[in-house]
Amino acid sequence: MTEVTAEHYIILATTLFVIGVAGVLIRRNAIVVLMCVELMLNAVNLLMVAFSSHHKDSAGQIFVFFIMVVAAAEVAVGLAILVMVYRNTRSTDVSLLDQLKN
Amino acid sequence: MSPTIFLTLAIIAVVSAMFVVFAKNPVHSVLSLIVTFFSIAGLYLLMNAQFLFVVQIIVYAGAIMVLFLFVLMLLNLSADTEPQKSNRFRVIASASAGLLSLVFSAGMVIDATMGDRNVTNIQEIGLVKHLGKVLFTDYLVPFEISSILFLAGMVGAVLLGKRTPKESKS
Amino acid sequence: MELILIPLFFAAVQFFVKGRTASWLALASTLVSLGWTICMISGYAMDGSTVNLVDVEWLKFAGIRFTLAYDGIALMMVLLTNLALPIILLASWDRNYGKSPLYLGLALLMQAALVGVFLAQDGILFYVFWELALIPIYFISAIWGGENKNRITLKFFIYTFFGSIFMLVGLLLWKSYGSSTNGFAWMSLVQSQIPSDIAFWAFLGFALAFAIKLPLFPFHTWQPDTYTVAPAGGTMLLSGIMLKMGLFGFIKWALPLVPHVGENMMHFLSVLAVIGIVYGSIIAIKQNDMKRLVAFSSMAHVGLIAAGIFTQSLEGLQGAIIQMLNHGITAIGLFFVIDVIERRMETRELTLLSGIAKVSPVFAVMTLILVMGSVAVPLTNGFVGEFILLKSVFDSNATLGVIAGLTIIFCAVYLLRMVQFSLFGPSNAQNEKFTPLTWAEGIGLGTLCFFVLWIGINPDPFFGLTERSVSNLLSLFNAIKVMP
Amino acid sequence: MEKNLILIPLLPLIGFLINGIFGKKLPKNVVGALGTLVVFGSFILSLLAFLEVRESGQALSHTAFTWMQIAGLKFDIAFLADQLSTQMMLIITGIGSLIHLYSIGYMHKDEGFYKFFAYLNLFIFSMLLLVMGSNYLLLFFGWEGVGLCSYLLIGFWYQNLEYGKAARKAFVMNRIGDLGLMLGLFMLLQHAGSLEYKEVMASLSTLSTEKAACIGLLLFVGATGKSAQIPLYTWLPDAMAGPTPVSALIHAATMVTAGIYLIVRSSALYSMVPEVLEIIGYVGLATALFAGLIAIRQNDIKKVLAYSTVSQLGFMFVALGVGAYSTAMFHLTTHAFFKALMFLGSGSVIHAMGGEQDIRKMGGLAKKLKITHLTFLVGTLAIIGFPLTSGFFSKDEILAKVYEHSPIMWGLLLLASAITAFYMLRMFFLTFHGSFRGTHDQEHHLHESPISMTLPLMVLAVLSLAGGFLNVPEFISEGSEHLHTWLNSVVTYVSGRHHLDHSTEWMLMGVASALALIILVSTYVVYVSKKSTAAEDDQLTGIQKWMNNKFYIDELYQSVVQKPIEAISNLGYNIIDRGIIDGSVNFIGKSVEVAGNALRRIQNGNVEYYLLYMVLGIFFLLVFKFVL
Repeated sequence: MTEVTAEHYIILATTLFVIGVAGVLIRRNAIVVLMCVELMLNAVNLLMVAFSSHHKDSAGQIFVFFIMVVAAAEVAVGLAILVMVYRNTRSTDVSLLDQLKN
Repeated sequence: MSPTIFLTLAIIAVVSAMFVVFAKNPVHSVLSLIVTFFSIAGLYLLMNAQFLFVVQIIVYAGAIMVLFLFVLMLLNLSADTEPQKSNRFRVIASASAGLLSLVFSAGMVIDATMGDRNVTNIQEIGLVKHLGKVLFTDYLVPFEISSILFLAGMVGAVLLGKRTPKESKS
Repeated sequence: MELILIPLFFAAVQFFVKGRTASWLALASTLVSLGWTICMISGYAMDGSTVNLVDVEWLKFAGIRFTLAYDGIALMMVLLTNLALPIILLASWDRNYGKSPLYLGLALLMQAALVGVFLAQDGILFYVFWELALIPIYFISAIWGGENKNRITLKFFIYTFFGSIFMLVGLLLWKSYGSSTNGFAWMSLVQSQIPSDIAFWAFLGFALAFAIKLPLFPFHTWQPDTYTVAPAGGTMLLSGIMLKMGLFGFIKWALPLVPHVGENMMHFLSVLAVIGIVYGSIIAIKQNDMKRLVAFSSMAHVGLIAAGIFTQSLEGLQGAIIQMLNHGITAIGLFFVIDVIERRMETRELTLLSGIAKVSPVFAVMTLILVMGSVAVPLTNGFVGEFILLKSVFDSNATLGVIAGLTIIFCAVYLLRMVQFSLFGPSNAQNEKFTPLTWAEGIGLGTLCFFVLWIGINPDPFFGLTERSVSNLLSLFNAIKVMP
Repeated sequence: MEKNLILIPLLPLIGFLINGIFGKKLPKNVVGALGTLVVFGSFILSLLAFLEVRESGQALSHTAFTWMQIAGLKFDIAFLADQLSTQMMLIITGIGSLIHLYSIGYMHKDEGFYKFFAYLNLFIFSMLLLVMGSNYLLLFFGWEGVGLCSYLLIGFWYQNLEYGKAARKAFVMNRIGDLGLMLGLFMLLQHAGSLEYKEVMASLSTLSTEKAACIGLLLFVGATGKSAQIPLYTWLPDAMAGPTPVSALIHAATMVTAGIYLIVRSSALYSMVPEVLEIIGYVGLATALFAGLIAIRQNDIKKVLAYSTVSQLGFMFVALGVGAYSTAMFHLTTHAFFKALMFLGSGSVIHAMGGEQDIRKMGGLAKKLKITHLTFLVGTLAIIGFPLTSGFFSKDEILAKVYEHSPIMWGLLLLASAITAFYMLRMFFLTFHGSFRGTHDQEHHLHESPISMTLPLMVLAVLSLAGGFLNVPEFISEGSEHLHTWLNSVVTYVSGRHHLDHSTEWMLMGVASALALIILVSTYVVYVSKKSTAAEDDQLTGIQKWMNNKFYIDELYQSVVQKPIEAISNLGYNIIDRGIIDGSVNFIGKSVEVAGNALRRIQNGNVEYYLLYMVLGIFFLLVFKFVL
């Protein structure tokens, strides 16, 4: 490997994304699930930056910035919800969240 | 030089990401996720995206992960409180994740029309000066709207976190 | 336009009032509407012309306009609606729901929607009003209904809604495959050309929606249950006015497609209608629940009206239109009578009733007049319509005419049985509960009886109102060019 | 007079409205007087109209208003008083006012007194519409109107379930006939484009024979319903549930003759198709015989009279069948006199007996009820055709006309008239002669009726005696066939019928009279001298039992028509409606529910499964995008 190409970044981002997906699916702890979501977001961010550099266009990086903004807000609200859930169920187990059933 | 750094950072990122998923203790997960974020920040630097490098470290590795850690401590969770999923579900989940990666790579192979594949690291678009200009000219409105989003998120978090009067009575 | 706005306004007012004030306001509103209708009729030239009320862009991108207009036929239907509403309110006057602003508001909303259906000149507008009319009646039945109300009203809702969706599909087919030049406007749709296979599906969509609403055999099974379970006011709205929407729809929206579809379809529908007549009549003979009995009888009567429409002759349509009015009056009257009995005796079972004529002769006389109207004794309104309808059916197909004619025999059998068991026979001890009629009941039933006799003795003005409109309509349909 | 024609039916209508609305508050005298006077007023007006028609020879007509106009068809409420209508009008209002008068006495204790008079007035109104209309539509109005009144009056004592049943039966059976009539009208309308008699008759020349036959038969179906002919006769005997004046007015004198009126009115049509007339004749003959046979074994005084009415109506239809329209009208008139008389007489008997109607419990009433007895005797003599009574002339004329047509039919009709003589005399003797067989209480209670009841009896008795001179046969006295001449201008006869010579007519008359006398004597011997009485029901055997049970026709109808329809009704409701149709509708609903239940497993509410599905969904989307 003499030079780092866009493909390398794609492979890395894909790997991270899939790891994130696997985490979301496998883990039951809502906090870890949330973390895995962050991981997925970062994978996408990485890809965006890579493409941005590749195309020499700053829009990609601007979008990454916005994604971070949204992610921060999401985490804040998500964790607040989690705390609420924990208060009600004494657990952060996502399998217990089956209230949608009825 | 740069391929070596890339490889090192990539391996650190993947391994620590795996650790995030497989660690029993959520605290360990948080810590390894921080490692991942740092390595991703390193990759940003490699692409000369200096502004995002800084933001990544401050917002993600700093603020967000601290928030996670904070909540973990607050709820006082430990490894053994988390029940394990059934093996069957784990297999199906892993399989579907694997299938997804397969499809991604397949897509990559089929749709590989990248042209010049170089990712140059000597350009100015990633610098604060440049991005700031773009942000405050072309993307001014989204930028302002994002501040409203933050406000909404803040209000939402406070509202959710507050105990309802009924609860506090009981 | 005012005809829609007045009820809507008063329906909104119902949010702010309660108790008797609400009832009085609602009644006043319906009376104003009625007065307005009469003014409109007296101002109408009787020459079959179409008078535009309002015509504005509504949804420009889809070519939908908000167009309301009336001709003689629409006026007749509006007259029926606005005549029926005050009586329906009077009928619910002494019921607990008669004081509920929610009920009154829903009834007025229904009135607005019904008037809209009859006045709409744009396909989509027609569809919107059509569906709008379904909502209030669903709530009326679901909130104040009797036993099993949830299951039955849900079935009713889904059944009719199911049909309506096909109507929408038919409308869209008609517009997109036809050569309509002005979007969904009725006149433009009628004059457009359309390939006959598409026309077939479009017609089927319309026919299904209307057939379910009527209801035409074999789409009728929602009807007896719903009529039985709905509160009296709801039943009257349903049988008195709402099913006329289906008949009206057939006349105005389905008949223009017939030239494209071919006469065989009409023949098939006529046979269904006639089967419905005999079937409904025969089933009615052994019913013991008065409401169910009248429901099946209504099915038979409506079958005859439908058969008249399917002849596509001037007589058939004229007879059908006058009979819609008549059926509205007698059906509302009979359900009114049943409600009067049920409220006092707390039952509708014929086997438990007896000799009410003894305790309330006035009530018995009014009931008898209404029954005679339904049985189609000459000099009552029912005869006028049935005579013309049977004649038109007989003229178009003698065999069907004879079979349809059986209705005059069966109708006598089941309705007289009802009269026999409830009014006549030895007076039993429970009849002490039969208190004299209240003023609301007296006025309501009295008005209905008056119309039964008036239309029976001098039907000519009523025919005059629609004659030219119907003949214009028919010549318009006859001028339709079919795609080769 | 022409303008005032509308007053004739309007007067009874006014009477109906006043009595119906205010009758409850008015004293009985006023109600009765009002009810009677309006009908009597109509009678006077009818008489005036009659005189005017007689004077001028022209029919009077008056159009009140247009009932409706539709699709080029015009229906008028228009009245016509020609020779035929005036004759009917006189019978209706004349006998009607007598019966009203009678009812004042008969009904005076009934709490529904005012209602009764209102109904009676309404009936007179409808009946006048029927005969005065100048078109078939108005005839149909009256036709159904009288049916309705008949329903109301038969079920007058509505608290009795059996009476109600009889009323319903009458209405429904009439309706079957009405359907036929209505369909006939549709065909006429199709052909002529109008229902006015004048225009219909004018258009007959272009009518094909098949169509004419069809129309003729359909109208006849209507006539069988109203005039109680086979197969629709069973309602009339049951209709005796109504108060007796009703039976006299509606079910003897007026309403049941509407069928004859209809056919005479359409004589031009029927004369085109002699085959249809033939059918009418045979139906009439069968009815005359059949009803007579049943009457022999009836013991209810009113039932005997009812079957006798059916039988006599049969006679009239036979006359129509042989094309002797004026003869039928003649018999209609005389029958109205003597049958109304006998019904009123039986009412007087029932009144005296305190409601008892079984002739086996009567006997020897002649001593206590002198006027009733005498007048009843007149009626009986008239119906059996005792020489020089009204029935003698009219029945004889029928027999003569039938002989002209077919001697076999004549023989059978003669048999029917012999049967008539037998059962009428049997009833008469059992009622008025011999010894009293009722309870002691009843015997004590026996009394002659008040003058308001006996006066009509006497008037009718005079008419029954003298009515025959309306139309004395030509071979007795030249130019005395008044009725025949009177009706000539409105009736169209079948062309090309030959006439009997006078000696044959004398012979026929002789045979009939001799037969009547023989039966008179023999029944006197059996029932008065030997004092035989009617056997109890359970002693009857064989054919007698069948006769007593009316040949089980009611039961037959019940098991062939009513029961199956009721069974279909139940079956249809429970199986077809609930089961098949609703079942299939519900099946669609159910299958959606089942599918929903199956799919619900997937929606188990657990977020992580949803995530998994999402991932799988994305996977398949991508496969779809990239691989396929």
